[in-house]
Amino acid sequence: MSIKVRYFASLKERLGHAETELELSAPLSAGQIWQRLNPAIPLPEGTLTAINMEYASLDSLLTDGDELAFFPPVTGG
Amino acid sequence: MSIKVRYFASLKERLGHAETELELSAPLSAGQIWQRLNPAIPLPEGTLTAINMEYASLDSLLTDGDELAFFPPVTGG
Amino acid sequence: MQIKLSAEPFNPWQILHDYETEQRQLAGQYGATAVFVGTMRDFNQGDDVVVMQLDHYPGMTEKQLTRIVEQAQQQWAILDGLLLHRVGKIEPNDTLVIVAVWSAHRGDAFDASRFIMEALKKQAPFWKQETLSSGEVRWVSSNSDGYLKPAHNAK
Amino acid sequence: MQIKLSAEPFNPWQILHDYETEQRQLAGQYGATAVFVGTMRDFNQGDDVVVMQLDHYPGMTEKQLTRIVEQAQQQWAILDGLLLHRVGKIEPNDTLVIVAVWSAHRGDAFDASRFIMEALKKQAPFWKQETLSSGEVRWVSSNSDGYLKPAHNAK
Repeated sequence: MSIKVRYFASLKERLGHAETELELSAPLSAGQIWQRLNPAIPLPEGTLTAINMEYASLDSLLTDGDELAFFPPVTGG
Repeated sequence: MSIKVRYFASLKERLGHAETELELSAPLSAGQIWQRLNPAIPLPEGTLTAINMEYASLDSLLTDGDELAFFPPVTGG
Repeated sequence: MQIKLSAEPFNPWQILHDYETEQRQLAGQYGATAVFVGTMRDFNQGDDVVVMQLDHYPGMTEKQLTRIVEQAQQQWAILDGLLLHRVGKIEPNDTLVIVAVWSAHRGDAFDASRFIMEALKKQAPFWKQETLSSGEVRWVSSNSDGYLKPAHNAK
Repeated sequence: MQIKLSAEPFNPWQILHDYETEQRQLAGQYGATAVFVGTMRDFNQGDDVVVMQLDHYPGMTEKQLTRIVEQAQQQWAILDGLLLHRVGKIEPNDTLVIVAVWSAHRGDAFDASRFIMEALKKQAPFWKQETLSSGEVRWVSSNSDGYLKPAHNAK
């Protein structure tokens, strides 16, 4: 099961990369994926999560081919 | 004591004239002036009153040189 | 700050472009511009309208508009404002009014522009007389609450 | 209805003029146009800002903007709308965003344009990075409530 994980803005800078491909043998939630990929870094407070470009909660389970994104509060307009 | 009285929009049309000069020997209120000038026509409901281009009540007393105006509800914008 | 009546048609976007360009001291200061443009429709209350006469009370109209803009300046942090209102003979799709407010932050511009428009509709001495396609000529008796759907009246 | 991102600078009044001119079917239908234009200031939180980078999430940004405009269409009687947002490298006094709504009556245009702007600020994935005159580069951490004076927070 293949998941694409993307980071934006300050989170991308802090982690030093914009995206990662992840192979999973069992379904994980968005929060569990963050922990697996960034075990030393607690998810920063206020971080937003999107699955396939829709806002999602950290409890949401990912399925094959999903695109998961983490990003800081938005500041457009 | 000289007062200028003006009418606008539908009120002007209904009365058939736009303005009148009025000579008074004693102070009258805006409402009393309407009655004196238009004894057969009750002041139409919703009519607005202005003295010297400021909104005023029908009880306001006029003084020499004042401009009194009567007009229907405004419909600009 | 500009408050004006115009007996001639104008293009609202051209006016806004020119005005903003002239206000060089504003450049870099404003983060928000809220604009309302009122335009003559070719229908009203179910009837086709072919032309409109917009009367006003010269002197009082300007005085009331100035007061309304000053009240907005007292209530909100405004950097600049523009209020231009048509008078005289008006054809469908002509611009009736422009209200524009420049401010550092959006809330002030949004609130102030709406306040000015609502106050203008209630207080500024203008009167519309419509000529319908049937030939009938009628005075518009009052302004609506501003919503198409009655459901919004309750808001 | 047009929803677009632009990596190039644009003149908001020219855009609005051109868009309205193209929508010939709207002529005579709309009585109200409410517009918000967001512009880059040369200061923020007390610091001079010399340039800004506006990042976004290609695909998701457009998706969220489209949803927001659709929600506005469901809530208010809108005839047409325009939403144009800058991305990329931005200089002071550049336009960041235009939101324009055309409707028959003013309340619908006012409400819908403000709804779209507030929703965009909260939901659309854009991120601002400012370069200050000191050379410092910083991410803007969150949007303000939109008022200069804290007193308005209570409203």
